[in-house]
Amino acid sequence: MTLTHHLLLGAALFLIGVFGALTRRNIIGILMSIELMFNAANINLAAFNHFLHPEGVLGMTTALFIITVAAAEVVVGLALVLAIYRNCESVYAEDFNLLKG
Amino acid sequence: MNILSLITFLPAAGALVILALPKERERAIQAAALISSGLSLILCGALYVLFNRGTSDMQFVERIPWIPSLGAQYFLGVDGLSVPLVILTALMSFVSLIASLNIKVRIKEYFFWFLILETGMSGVFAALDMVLFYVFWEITLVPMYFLIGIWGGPKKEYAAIKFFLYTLTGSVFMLLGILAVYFNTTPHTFDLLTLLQSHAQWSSRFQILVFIAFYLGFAVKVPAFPFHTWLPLAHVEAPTAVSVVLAAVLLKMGVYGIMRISYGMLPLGFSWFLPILIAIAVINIIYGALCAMAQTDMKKMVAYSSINHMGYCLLGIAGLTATGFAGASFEMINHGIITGALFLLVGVIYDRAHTRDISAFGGLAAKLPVYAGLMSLACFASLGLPGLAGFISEFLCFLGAFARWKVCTAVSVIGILVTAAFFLRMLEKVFLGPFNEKWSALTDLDARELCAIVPLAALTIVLGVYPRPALDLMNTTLVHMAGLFK
Amino acid sequence: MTMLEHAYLIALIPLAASFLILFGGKEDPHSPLPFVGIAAIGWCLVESLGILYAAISGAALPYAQDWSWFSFGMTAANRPFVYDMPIGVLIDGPAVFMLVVVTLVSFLVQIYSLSYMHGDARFKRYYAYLSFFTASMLGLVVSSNLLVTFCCWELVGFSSYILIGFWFERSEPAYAAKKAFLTTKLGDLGLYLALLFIFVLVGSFQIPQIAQFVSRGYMSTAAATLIALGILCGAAGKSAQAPLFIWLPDAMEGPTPVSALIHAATMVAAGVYLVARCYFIFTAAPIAMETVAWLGALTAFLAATMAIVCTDIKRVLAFSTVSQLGFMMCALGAWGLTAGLFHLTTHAAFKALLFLCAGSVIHAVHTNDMRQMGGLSKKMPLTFLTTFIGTCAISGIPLLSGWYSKDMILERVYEHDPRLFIILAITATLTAFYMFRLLFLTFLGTERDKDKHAHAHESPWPMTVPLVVLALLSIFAGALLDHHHLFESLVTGPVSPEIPHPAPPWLGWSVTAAVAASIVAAAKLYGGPHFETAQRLKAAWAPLFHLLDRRYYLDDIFLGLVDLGDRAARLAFWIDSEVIDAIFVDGWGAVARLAAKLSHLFDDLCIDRTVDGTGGLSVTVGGALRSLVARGLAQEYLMYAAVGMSVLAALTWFR
Amino acid sequence: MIEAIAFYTFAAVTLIGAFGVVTLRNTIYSALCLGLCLAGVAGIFANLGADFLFASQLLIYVGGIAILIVFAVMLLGRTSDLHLKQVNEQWAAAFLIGAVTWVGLWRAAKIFSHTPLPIPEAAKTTRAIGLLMMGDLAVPFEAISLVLLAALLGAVFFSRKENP
Repeated sequence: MTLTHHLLLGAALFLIGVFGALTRRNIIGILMSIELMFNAANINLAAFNHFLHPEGVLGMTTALFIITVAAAEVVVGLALVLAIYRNCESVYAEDFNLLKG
Repeated sequence: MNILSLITFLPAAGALVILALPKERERAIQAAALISSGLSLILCGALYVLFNRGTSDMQFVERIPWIPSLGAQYFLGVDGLSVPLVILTALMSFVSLIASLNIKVRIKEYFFWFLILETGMSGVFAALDMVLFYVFWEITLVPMYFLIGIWGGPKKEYAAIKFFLYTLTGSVFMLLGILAVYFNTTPHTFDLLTLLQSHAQWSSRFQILVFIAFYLGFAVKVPAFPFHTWLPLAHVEAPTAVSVVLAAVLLKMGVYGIMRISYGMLPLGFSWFLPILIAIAVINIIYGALCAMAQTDMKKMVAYSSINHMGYCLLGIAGLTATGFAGASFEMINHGIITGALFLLVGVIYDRAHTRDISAFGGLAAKLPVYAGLMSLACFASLGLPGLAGFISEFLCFLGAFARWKVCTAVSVIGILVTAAFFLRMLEKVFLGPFNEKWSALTDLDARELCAIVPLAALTIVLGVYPRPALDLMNTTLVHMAGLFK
Repeated sequence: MTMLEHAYLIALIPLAASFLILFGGKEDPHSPLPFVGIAAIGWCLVESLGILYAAISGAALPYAQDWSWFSFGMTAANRPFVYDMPIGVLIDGPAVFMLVVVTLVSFLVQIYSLSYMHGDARFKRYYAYLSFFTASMLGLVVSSNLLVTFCCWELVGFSSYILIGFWFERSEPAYAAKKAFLTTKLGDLGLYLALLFIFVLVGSFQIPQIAQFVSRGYMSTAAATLIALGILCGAAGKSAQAPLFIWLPDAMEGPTPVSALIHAATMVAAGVYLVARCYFIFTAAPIAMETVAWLGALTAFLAATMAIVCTDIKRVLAFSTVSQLGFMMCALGAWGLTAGLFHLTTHAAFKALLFLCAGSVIHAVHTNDMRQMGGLSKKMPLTFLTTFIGTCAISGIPLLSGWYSKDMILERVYEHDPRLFIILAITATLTAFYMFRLLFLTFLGTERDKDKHAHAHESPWPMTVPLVVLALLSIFAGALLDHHHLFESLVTGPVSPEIPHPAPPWLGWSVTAAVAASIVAAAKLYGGPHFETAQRLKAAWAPLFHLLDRRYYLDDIFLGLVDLGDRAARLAFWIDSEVIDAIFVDGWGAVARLAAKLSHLFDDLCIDRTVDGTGGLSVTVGGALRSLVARGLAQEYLMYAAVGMSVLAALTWFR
Repeated sequence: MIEAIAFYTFAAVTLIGAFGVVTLRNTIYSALCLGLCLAGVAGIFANLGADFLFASQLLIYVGGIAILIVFAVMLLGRTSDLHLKQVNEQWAAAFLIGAVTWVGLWRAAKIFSHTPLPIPEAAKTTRAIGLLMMGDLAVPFEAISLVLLAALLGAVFFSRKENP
């Protein structure tokens, strides 16, 4: 197994995440897709660490930080979804156009 | 944590406590301020007792690496030049805090800034590292800006911004000077004591340039002609207690800087500048006195008299003798005490009458005997009546300068006469003559005001009759300083 | 000997009394505190007499004792060290007599004031001030250190300030107090510089050390002259010599006992005393000596002429004081230390007497104007008698004290320079004239103001007893002190190097004859009820009278100087606020603002147009695009980002 | 050899899970697929010798986040939604973008194709990570903890009942 394999796995996972984020109507679905992208990044980090700097652990540690940030993100995201749902009775992204200037 | 750090940072600790207190609890805020500043003053008493008068070395030294990559240290220490000023700072801050108890608006912020100011001022006198010195120097600036700008008189914003810009401009030049000496010493260092020893490696031209940079920084603070115009304005607009601290301590930072850094570090630059310095001293003395004479506002008059008195300090320094240094150092202490008292007293009458116009009063001595007595005492001390604090120091300044500059000193003696003239005229117009019935509702001093003023008045008399306690603190150091350069 | 050893107490005890009176107890007409002051000064009197006795009975003089006061750094010969400033007492012959004079007059004046100031709202404070004055005056007398002398010198000036302005509710005393302080301060500047010079040269303020320095010839004549002239400046200010005497007549606004004590007997004599104390410097500087002599003579003459036209009883006495001080100065300048100090001593007695008599009169009639008096001799016989004695004494009637001292001075001055003698002789004649004029106008003739005359009465005993004591002294002091050459044996001055004009024996008697003639003239002019002759003379010499009345316009010159100072002050402030502040400070601000404006203009016209143009374009384009692509949907925006990402990824194809 | 098998197995699990997440109509199945996918990633980590990361991935992601999402879905899920389309109309464009990017990334990843897999060591990384976090990365570590705290507070704030 080479680094390329892992990178391609990461790329595939990332692109699936992107696809999901772009297409899912459900906000929770979008959140889940974003989690997929995080994991893709983590795979890349772990792989770089393993193949390029086997003596160090910096990549893994960074991955840990990402996991933490992801956890924070998902918590806040879900709280927001709950709040939105409570107000608008909807979980579909296209129902919200607050960003329209 | 040795005694100097405690003296310096106790007020800052008090400021943090005040920050934590809710702003409705005014009594607690005032108590916290008084206690922290009072503790600092008590420690200064200990400092006075423990200080070894027999050596010119730095004492109570505390040295901790601070920013190792720059070589900046947390380096405190005092010698005979700075220890009286540290004590003066604590004393005058405490007195000013007592006088500030009548502040009615935004008490929390006021005391917070005041205590930060005290920390900055003590730090300037105790710091022996250029970076630390500069930091403390700048720390004094910000609280002063707010204290004048928020609690000041009608033109407070203008006065505050003028004060700020003036001093900031000065300190920018000072920063340039600090960096210049840093990069021109091998090894690079901010250590003041090392820098004081390293003038041998600097050329004359370099010393002159650096001297000018430092001088600009200090001259604004002194304030030396022609950089003095911020002072009357700031004094007039500042609240009473801030005027007290401004005159009593902040001006001394400039003179201290000139004695410690300009003189000690850059002898060639100093000797090059000496003729100009003596001219500035003479101008300060006579011109300041004349300007004071033209005033109708008591506070502005006292402010200009500060310019006059700082001229005495510069004169003493320019004499380059131990006598002149003793005079200048002692004059700093005395001017702090006397002018502090004067500002407090002017503040008292302003609180009651809401005017400071000299010609608005008349015959107040009959109605306010205690006030009139204390005011006369302060005025006579300021005009140099023997037996009161101002005389000895003034005399030593003249004595120190006379050996080198006979004609200049003889000319500047006129300043004494003019000083006497405007103070006596003020006393006559305000306190003597027929009583102006308009002021029949005025009351004499209350307990708070007495608490603030009487200690200063007592010190004025004690130091005037028996100046040994103050002079003995500085003698060894100043003699050492005077012997540095031939 | 113990009296001498504790001589320092002589200054400290009144000082302590002064503070005790000032801070102890409330203002109260029945307060016992004034007696503290009297007791203190009484003790000092006893001590002074003890010292005098010790001196007469042969104690070693001068007696000196020093303590350490404070120390400061000093640089001498490029070598810095810590100098210890001593403070101490130095009792020599002049000091002994000065001590007795000061304590005696103070004591009597304090007793006199018990009655004179009775009922005043600030009775207690008055005594505190008096004690403070006495303390500083005694300090001046005994101090061995010229710096301490100068301190006390200033403090007596300060006491004079607060005592002249004692009735500060009226504006005249307040103004007079300020004028007195500032005028003497003007003279003090010279003294200040002299002190600086002395210390720079000698390195000490101790009088014995300076004397040694001079006597060994280390001090050049030029330096000695400068120093002596500086000291003379101070002395001229305090002792009211020309042209600085203008403050003394105004100082009469103070309470009369104060005038007697400060402005007649003691403080104004301090200048003479100081010159005597530093006599060794003067004798080393011939030019300074001549200046002293001529200044004294000039002052004596000018003041005497002014006294002739004055109608205020106290001002006549004030001018008389100035004139007599001129006598003393002149004597000192003519190498007559003994004569000058002798006159100082006797003058203190009869001038204090005269002032206290004037006070008694004023107390009775409540006016200073002699034109409203007259015929008081019947109402106040004792006052009249004592005034008469004082007048005779000052005029130099033989065998009274003034005769001895004035004779001595005239003789000494003649020996030095006959021209000075002529001036002084004329002055002595004038003295007798105006003093008897005063006597006639006040006590003899008709009562010109019936109302005031009716209310007049003899003063109570606390006022008359001092009068009697001083009158006795005025009669006998001269004879006593001249007895066996007592005064000369204690106060010996240096002898003039040469005596060009030996005094003829008829000298004294000729002056006495002139004095007698002037008394007759005064009787002729002012003895009658209407003074027609005097009025005619006045009309005939109107310009001269006007000149004398305006005090030779010296007051106007003084006011002109003050005005000049004010103008200078206003000019300085104008420069400060309109030039330095406006140009250097606010000017920079204006320049900076102008620069800011210019750059803002540039911004507006050039850069901003471009920016605005770009902005406007993007707004237009954006507006068009927005309706197309921006519908506010999050995923749509995400899509654009993803397109960007894919474009970036596609770039790798071309690598 | 065994590594290769493990890699392909885990990769397959991951990709299948991910595919499920983005395509399944029922959100609850999507969430479960997410769990599966995350577990696969954990396996990849284990295969790379990152033991602590593996444990963290299992504990936090699989055990925490995935479960949280399942709960959220169950809280919000409405059975009526099952008839609705779960994918919007830009799916074609998204697919195109994905394809283009994939080619680009593939070309980029080939740079590393010659790097062989070193012999996996049995080294434990936990200690090293701990030292790193308490040492050089102490400040980021503290910052992250603050972020977590802020997230916690934010979550509580947003989900309060009375919040508008």
